[in-house]
Amino acid sequence: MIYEQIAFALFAFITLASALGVVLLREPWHSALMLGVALLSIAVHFVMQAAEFVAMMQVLVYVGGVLILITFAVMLTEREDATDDTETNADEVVQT
Amino acid sequence: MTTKPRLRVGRVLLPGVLAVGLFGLMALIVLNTSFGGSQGFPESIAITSELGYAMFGLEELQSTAGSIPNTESFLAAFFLIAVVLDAALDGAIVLAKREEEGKPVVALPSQRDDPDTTRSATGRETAADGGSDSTGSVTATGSDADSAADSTTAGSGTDDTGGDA
Amino acid sequence: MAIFELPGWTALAPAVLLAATALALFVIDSISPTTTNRGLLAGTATAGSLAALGVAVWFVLAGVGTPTIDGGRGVIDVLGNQFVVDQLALFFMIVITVVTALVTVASYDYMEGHAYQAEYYSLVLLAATGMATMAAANSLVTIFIALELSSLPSYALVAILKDNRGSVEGGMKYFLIGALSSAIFLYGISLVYGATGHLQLETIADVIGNGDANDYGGLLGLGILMLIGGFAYKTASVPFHFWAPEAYEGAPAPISAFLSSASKAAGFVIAFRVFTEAFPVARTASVIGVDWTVAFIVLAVVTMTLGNFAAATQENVKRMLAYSSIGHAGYALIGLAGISADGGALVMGAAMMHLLVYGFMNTGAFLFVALAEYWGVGRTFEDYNGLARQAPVACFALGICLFSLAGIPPLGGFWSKYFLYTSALDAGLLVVAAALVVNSALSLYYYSRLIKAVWIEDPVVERDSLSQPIGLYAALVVAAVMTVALLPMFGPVADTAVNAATAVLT
Amino acid sequence: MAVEVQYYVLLSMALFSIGLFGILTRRNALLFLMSVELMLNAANINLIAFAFYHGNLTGQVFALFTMALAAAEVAIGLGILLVLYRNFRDVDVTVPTTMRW
Repeated sequence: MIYEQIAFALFAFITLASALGVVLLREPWHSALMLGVALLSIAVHFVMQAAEFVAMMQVLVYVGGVLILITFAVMLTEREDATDDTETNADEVVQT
Repeated sequence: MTTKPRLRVGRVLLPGVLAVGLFGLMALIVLNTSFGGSQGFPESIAITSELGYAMFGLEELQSTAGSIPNTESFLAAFFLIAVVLDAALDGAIVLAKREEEGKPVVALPSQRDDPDTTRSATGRETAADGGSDSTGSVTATGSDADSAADSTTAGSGTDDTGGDA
Repeated sequence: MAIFELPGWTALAPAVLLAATALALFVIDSISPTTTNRGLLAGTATAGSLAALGVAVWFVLAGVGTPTIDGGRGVIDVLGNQFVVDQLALFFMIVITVVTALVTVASYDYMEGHAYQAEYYSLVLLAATGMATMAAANSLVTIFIALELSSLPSYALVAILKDNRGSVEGGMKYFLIGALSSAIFLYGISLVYGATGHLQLETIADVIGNGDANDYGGLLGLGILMLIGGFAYKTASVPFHFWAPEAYEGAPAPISAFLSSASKAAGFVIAFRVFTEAFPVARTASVIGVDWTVAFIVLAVVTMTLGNFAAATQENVKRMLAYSSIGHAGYALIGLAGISADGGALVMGAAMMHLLVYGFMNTGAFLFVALAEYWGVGRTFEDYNGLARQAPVACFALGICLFSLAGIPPLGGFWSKYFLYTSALDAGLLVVAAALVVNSALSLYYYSRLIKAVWIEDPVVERDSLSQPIGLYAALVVAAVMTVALLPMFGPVADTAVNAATAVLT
Repeated sequence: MAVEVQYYVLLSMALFSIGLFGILTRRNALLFLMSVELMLNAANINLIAFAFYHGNLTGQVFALFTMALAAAEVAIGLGILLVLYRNFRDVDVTVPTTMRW
């Protein structure tokens, strides 16, 4: 069935792109959002492998629990100004 | 949060090469492995109920005709994970609770004059780099000004080292 | 020997007792959350771990795990072979419970005035539960969960001095490296599952043995490599060793003792069990094309050398002990390096003996550091100068532990190292044996430096007379006494260890 | 026919590498935590795919346990992060250097 392959390719692309987004985006808050996208698209892979229950748990536990917890921590520990990251980064570049 | 998404570049070249190299290596291994077709699961069986039987070790309930073979019993793991969640709860409570004067508090903090009244804090602070007098040594990394601002604004909310109240 | 027959699951009684004690501490905590009754809390914790120890010793004496042809009761499977109680498991349960008991006794004084008494003890016992179940786990599922059960409370324990920056920093680094290595370990498990289709150790071995995994040699090899990473983390050996100095230095000293003795022993027992039961050397080598003992030979030499050389350069006593504990992990790794040879059981038995003796002497050394922190004398070698004048008993105990760690005859540490050395030679591991000797000689340098500071040097500053906290003293003295008292029992205990190793190797 | 198992393994390996890359490059402890989550999920994809491949449910049940463990780990991790933030006013893993790294 060609549809399955198309679906796999599509969601593999989404998974990898959002995972890259998690590690490359500068704001932790954006990373958390991308993590949510990645986790949801992984749930789709689970469904395609006949693991509907695990996919459901993925959505409930990961997206509904872990991700909310992480988002909460992002809010709690947020730095007041976002320019700091750039400054220290520039600092690092000079040093290395 | 109102800023638009930005990509981080720079300082990532070496780790990037490393990660790509690792992926290449692992992909090479997979591509050299000849997988057959997937066995899959029989159509007639409800996988969710089989999952439940496996998790609670109910072997006699696992449907016999055309069942899913070779699934292990996870009853032991189930017991064990109950204890793990206990431990996580306990640990998270210990870490996230805030205390003043050696006693846990629930309300928002008030000022504290002497941070070192607890025995746990004294005696060891001597060697732990500046002890508990808050942000002083931390901000030496080149962001003095904004950390100081940070601690005055956020300090009233979450500080319990007490030095900058 | 027993008059009545116990049901099979009671073979896990040591672990169950530890968990029950932790839950009892929860109950005490919830009845009176602000209790400062240190005696009750420390007493409950100690009683629980001593009870677990007693049961484990009783099981060994009653012949649980001894093959039935030798008059024992055979290996006991629990819950569908997810756990197995054999001599190996019981041996390490004894090591773990002994260290737990010593640590809880010492914590009676060390945690004085601390806000989280009940939580502290329950976390210690939960971690000990995890380690005891690691000793008995017989499936990659239970191994992984038990590993997490011992890790999660440890993270919290290292960071429990929440106002102390060193403690928090150590906890953070311990957690980050731990999370990374558990992810790697889990990925390794998933690859092994992919190659064999099973997670239970014997069935993995069966699949490898009857050639069903031959097509997946690459996956299996990669998986084994990642599993080694997970073990290296838990045992604080190269390449995941660098959390150890930070976590041990930052943590409260009794916790450092707990992690560096019990946690390390638990890491070794799963390494022993997984690699002997699930990946039989010869069969696995023919599937993945490499003999995995080579990896352990390299790791053993690198770990002991790195640990000892780094320890020799330290000024901070606790950090020195942390690095020396990495060095000792290297010695114990010899047990896995020599498995493929004829004398494999001897080498592994020697490594088990070393871990047992190490449990006492290393705990003793760290408890002396705990005592010094309790006194508040400082952390470097100079700060320790002349402590023997005020506290001769404690310093004598420290001397015994340190000389034993260095391997001075006739103390326990010497015999276990000698045993390791001769068995490694028998197994043909010349390089490893040579590295063992060189490193032991080097370790004598830095251990004797501490002894010299304590006994010979004059104090830099005048101190008032030092208090003698009863719990810390008792634990320290017991650790030292046991290091010596093991000598007359060394032969029989070593026989038990070798029997246990033989049982899992065949 | 369904997608073959090696594509899933390749996907999970890519995810694993991305997670590792994130750990090596990011200095924010929260990002470290998220990268570890990615790696755990990579392992989960493997487990599910191999469960389908081998036709037994062991992998699926283990994946469920993995999720519970990941949640527990995150709970402890966030506790440590909060304590870290209170002490150092930051969640940058390179800031705490009271001891040598």
